Amino acid sequence: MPTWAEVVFLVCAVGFILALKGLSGPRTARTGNLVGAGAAVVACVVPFFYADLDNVALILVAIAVGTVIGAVGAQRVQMTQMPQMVALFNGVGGGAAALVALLELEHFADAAAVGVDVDAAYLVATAFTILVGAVSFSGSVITFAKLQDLMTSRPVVFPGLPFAFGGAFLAGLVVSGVVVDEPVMWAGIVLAVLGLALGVLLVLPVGGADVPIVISLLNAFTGLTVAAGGYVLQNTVLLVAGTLVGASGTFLTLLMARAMGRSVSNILFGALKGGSTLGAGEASDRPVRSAGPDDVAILLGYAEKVIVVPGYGLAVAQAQHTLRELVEVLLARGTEVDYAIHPVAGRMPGHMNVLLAEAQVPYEQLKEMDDINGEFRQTDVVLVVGANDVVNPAARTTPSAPIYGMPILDVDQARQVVFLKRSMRPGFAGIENELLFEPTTTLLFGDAKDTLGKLLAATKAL
Amino acid sequence: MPTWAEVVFLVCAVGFILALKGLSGPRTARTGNLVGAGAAVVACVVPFFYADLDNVALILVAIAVGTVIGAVGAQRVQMTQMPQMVALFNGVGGGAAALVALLELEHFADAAAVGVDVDAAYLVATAFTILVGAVSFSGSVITFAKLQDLMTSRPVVFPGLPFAFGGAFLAGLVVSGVVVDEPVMWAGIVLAVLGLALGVLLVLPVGGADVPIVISLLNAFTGLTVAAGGYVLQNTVLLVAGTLVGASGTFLTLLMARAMGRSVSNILFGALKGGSTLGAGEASDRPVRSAGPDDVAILLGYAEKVIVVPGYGLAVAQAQHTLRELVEVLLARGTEVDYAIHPVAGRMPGHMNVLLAEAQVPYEQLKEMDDINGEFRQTDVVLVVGANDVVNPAARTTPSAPIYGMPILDVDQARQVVFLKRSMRPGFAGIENELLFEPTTTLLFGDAKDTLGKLLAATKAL
Amino acid sequence: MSNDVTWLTYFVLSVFVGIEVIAKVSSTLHTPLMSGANAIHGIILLGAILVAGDADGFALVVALVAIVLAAINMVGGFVVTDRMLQMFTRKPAAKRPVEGGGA
Amino acid sequence: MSNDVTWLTYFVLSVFVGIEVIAKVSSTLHTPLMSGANAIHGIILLGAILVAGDADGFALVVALVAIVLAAINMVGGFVVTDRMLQMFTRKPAAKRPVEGGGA
Ligand SMILES: NC(=O)c1ccc[n+]([C@@H]2O[C@H](COP(=O)([O-])OP(=O)(O)OC[C@H]3O[C@@H](n4cnc5c(N)ncnc54)[C@H](OP(=O)(O)O)[C@@H]3O)[C@@H](O)[C@H]2O)c1
Ligand SMILES: NC(=O)c1ccc[n+]([C@@H]2O[C@H](COP(=O)([O-])OP(=O)(O)OC[C@H]3O[C@@H](n4cnc5c(N)ncnc54)[C@H](OP(=O)(O)O)[C@@H]3O)[C@@H](O)[C@H]2O)c1
Repeated sequence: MPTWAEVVFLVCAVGFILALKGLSGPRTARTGNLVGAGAAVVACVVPFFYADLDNVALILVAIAVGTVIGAVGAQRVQMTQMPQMVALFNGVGGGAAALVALLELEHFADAAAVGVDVDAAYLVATAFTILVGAVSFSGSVITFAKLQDLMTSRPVVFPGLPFAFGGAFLAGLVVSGVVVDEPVMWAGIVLAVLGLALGVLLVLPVGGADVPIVISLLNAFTGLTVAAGGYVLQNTVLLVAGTLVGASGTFLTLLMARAMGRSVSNILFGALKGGSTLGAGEASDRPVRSAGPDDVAILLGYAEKVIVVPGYGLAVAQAQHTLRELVEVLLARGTEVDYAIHPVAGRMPGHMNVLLAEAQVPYEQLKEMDDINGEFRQTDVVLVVGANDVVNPAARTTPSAPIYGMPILDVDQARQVVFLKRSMRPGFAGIENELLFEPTTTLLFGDAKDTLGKLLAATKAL
Repeated sequence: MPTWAEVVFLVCAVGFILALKGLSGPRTARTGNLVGAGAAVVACVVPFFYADLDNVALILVAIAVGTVIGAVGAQRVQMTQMPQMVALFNGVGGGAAALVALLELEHFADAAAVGVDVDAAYLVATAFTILVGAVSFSGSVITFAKLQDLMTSRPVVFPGLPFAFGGAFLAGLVVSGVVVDEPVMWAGIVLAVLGLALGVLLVLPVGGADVPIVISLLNAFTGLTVAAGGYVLQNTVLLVAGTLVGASGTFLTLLMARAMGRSVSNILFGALKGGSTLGAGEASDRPVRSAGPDDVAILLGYAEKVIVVPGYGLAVAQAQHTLRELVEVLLARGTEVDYAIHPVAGRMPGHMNVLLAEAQVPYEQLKEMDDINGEFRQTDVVLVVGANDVVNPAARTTPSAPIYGMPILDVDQARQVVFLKRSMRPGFAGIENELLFEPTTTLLFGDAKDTLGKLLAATKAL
Repeated sequence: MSNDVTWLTYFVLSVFVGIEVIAKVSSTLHTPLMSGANAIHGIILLGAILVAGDADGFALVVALVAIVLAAINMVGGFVVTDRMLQMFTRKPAAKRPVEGGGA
Repeated sequence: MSNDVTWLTYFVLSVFVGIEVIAKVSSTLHTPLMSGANAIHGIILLGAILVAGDADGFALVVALVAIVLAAINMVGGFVVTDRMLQMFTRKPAAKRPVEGGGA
């Protein structure tokens, strides 16, 4: 490789570092992403100038096909389907890494056949890439299927699952040993198949709501396979970029799990141990106070300060536009209204920000948990739209609750709380919310889109 | 170099990374320092096992001598003399790097004499290390002299200084060019001499109070010379450790300057441009309200909540122990007393924490600026002991003031303010403090140790 | 120095950079950050190009499939991240011709 | 890959690590951090040992001087930093037999 190409690759690696740095700050995030894209493009153009590539035309066609599919897919996808899209992109990346490693294994096999001694470290890296790349591919596909409702999003557990998983894992190690001992193609292919099986078995027992964490984990896996691939190809930019993603992805997975008050091992293996990772959905029959849209509209009409707490149910009902309209009517009447955004409201981090931004809610109306928690005390009415766990005081009071210790929105300190939900069923964590039974709480039953529409009409008519 | 040694060196480099990481958090700082020390010891032991070293006995003696001098010096120094000690240690490090580079240059000269072609990049790095190492050495020595009062701590400027500096700088570049063109010893020695001159010229115009910033900058310089030396010696741990120090030191210098509301170029070259870097020391003759120790004691006696603001004058007067005693008497009387610590009170960052911790003030009584600023409004008496700039409201109100924009302690919001100082002279920034002329302000003139002693006696007698 | 230690050094340093650089991210940005990191590992496209340039027969077909997949990862990843981030940074465009005022 | 680019890569990655790792330091720790970093560059002692092991005559004298200086830097630096930090972390020992109570 000529020195200029090495230097350009180093510059691209720096570009990826700056991209990650940018992506972790709200003001620099978009620029960061563009810097990353620029670095990626430059890095991919470089080999055409120094490497003596065959099949250039075919390569360019393949790139074009992939670019079109990727760009169109990314443009078409709805905001609410982002997680599964990211999962899919991650999966194909892992698949590509596994395929590249298989082709490298073929080279090594050819070299070994003519008596060349292949460095064991390369073979270890190759086996790792094949196995883990395949895990990432099939795991991401299952993830996609769960989120896209192509299969049940509940944890899928069958009796022999732990043994199947353990067996496949051991087999993977053994076959990797075979590859390292002597590079042979059949072993590589067996390894890929084992990886596919492992990926499926890993993701099946994870509940739909925990899937974002698993996507992040598989993302880190793919990063590591790319790094290992970079080592095999002796290419710095692949190694550095892959390692960056592997390290930051692993760390990010931990951060995400912590924000939800869960541990990663609990998410992955909780269902196997019997502790379900998805809410049980038991409905209570204790008495509550429910009201109709007109009553709630009057409540809102008299309030001076209202805070809206959006949650998963808002996304399910696709009611964000109706909600925005309701808030605009209230604002026009002179009421002070803010949205309180809990970091893990919904089913992916930042879900509510994305959803409400898409519905054209002005950014200044979105308040983060820590900034708004002090204000509930002076709030007349809190409108909880399809949220539950993120306002459940059990997180503070009940040490046995699965969400115990998770920071929550202090909705219970407001003068009045109105819940918009369909039934008495609990949320993701599967535990009852005492707040529903408080005397200051009113329930407005029904699908959020529906009830918000009625509420909007009633408020306009006030 | 055997692979095991390379791996050990890599582990040591990681140790230095962890050391810096640890040092930047209050809870992990001490462990971080120990990890760094451990890594350094291991790295220095390694060559005895793999390199075929001559002169082992002499080397060990030299290490022992340096260790004893360093350890005894570090143990003996008083807390208030820390900055000059750090400067001295930094200087000898820079000197060592320059000497090592000179010896490498000799090798290169020998090689070139027998016709070996020496890589120009090595020669660039060697010249850099000689020049900058010498700058760091002599600059640190002048710094030491200023802080230790071996010379005036005021900026020293003479008419031709900018030209002398510029000339020496250009000469340094030219001679570096000579070295790179052909490695010859005389050029290396000239380079070292030029570096020494540059270091002196660089630090002379800096006022005593800005010296900590310059120490930090020279520290970063030394780090970079060590990195360059590591490149020449092809030793990873030197390169990584030196680069870490160079990068973090540069960044830290900027952070320090920002905390003082100054720019680095203003600190280095401010005196040359005429804008003094040290307070002019003009005393005002507008009327103020002054009082005796007994009056102030009564004020304190009636107060329910007192905040003490220590500053540079406390360190000068060495009155920290007397202050602690006074506070203890007040606490015993049931008064609520806290210390408000401004980040750049005194003459080095963290100066007040160190000074008061040494005087055995419990850590919980030290409140950081952001935590206590809200409390001044409810405070009966603020006792400002030898501080001035850090409570000067001009930082908020006067855009032309040199401290404009620096965050300050909101002392002006308290019911009563008592200043302990010797005269009406301003502080480091050289600007008048309007707060001194406020009706709520009382001045207690005199050396802080003296007046605090009287105040203590009067308070006990209440 | 030995080649493998060189690569190990790159790896170790990159691990630190990767972790430290994102250590301060706010939870709001978790999803876009994940998505952006996802796009970055699409750089495996470079690896796929390199092997495709040196393959023939069935291996070439496999390599071309790898290129397509990697390009989807890379291009789709960056585009989808940009779309997400557009939602976060619409502050200036937030002034819409509706009656709602700022809170 | 070429040797010089390898070293450049180490350098660049280390710059990022150096900056990011201390980016969150509070101003109270500025001085100890500076002092600790100062001690770390005392690792030039290793370089001085390496050249001294290969020198004779006047060069050896110079190398030994470099060793002494570097050892002062390294040992003194770590000791003085530790002394500073002792002052910061005396929380448990803060209970002294004096009448003063907590604030
Ligand atoms: N954000 C993330 O990254 C993330 C990722 C994974 C898991 N989680 C977890 O998800 C939970 C998020 O809390 P959350 O408060 O947003 O949600 P939640 O606790 O799951 O509650 C959602 C509520 O919405 C209601 N709902 C569902 N569909 C509705 C519809 N069409 N109309 C009206 N209401 C509807 C449900 O009650 P009904 O069925 O009675 O209507 C339910 O009470 C947390 O436990 C969090 O840890 C978050
Ligand atoms: N901490 C750092 O890292 C650092 C580094 C460099 C510069 N600085 C700068 O230093 C300043 C620090 O502010 P500061 O408020 O602590 O100090 P200051 O503004 O310099 O004021 C010190 C005051 O102490 C008085 N004083 C001096 N000796 C005294 C004695 N023996 N007894 C009683 N009073 C005495 C002086 O007045 P009299 O002469 O009338 O007594 C003076 O008003 C800031 O401008 C900061 O930017 C800080």
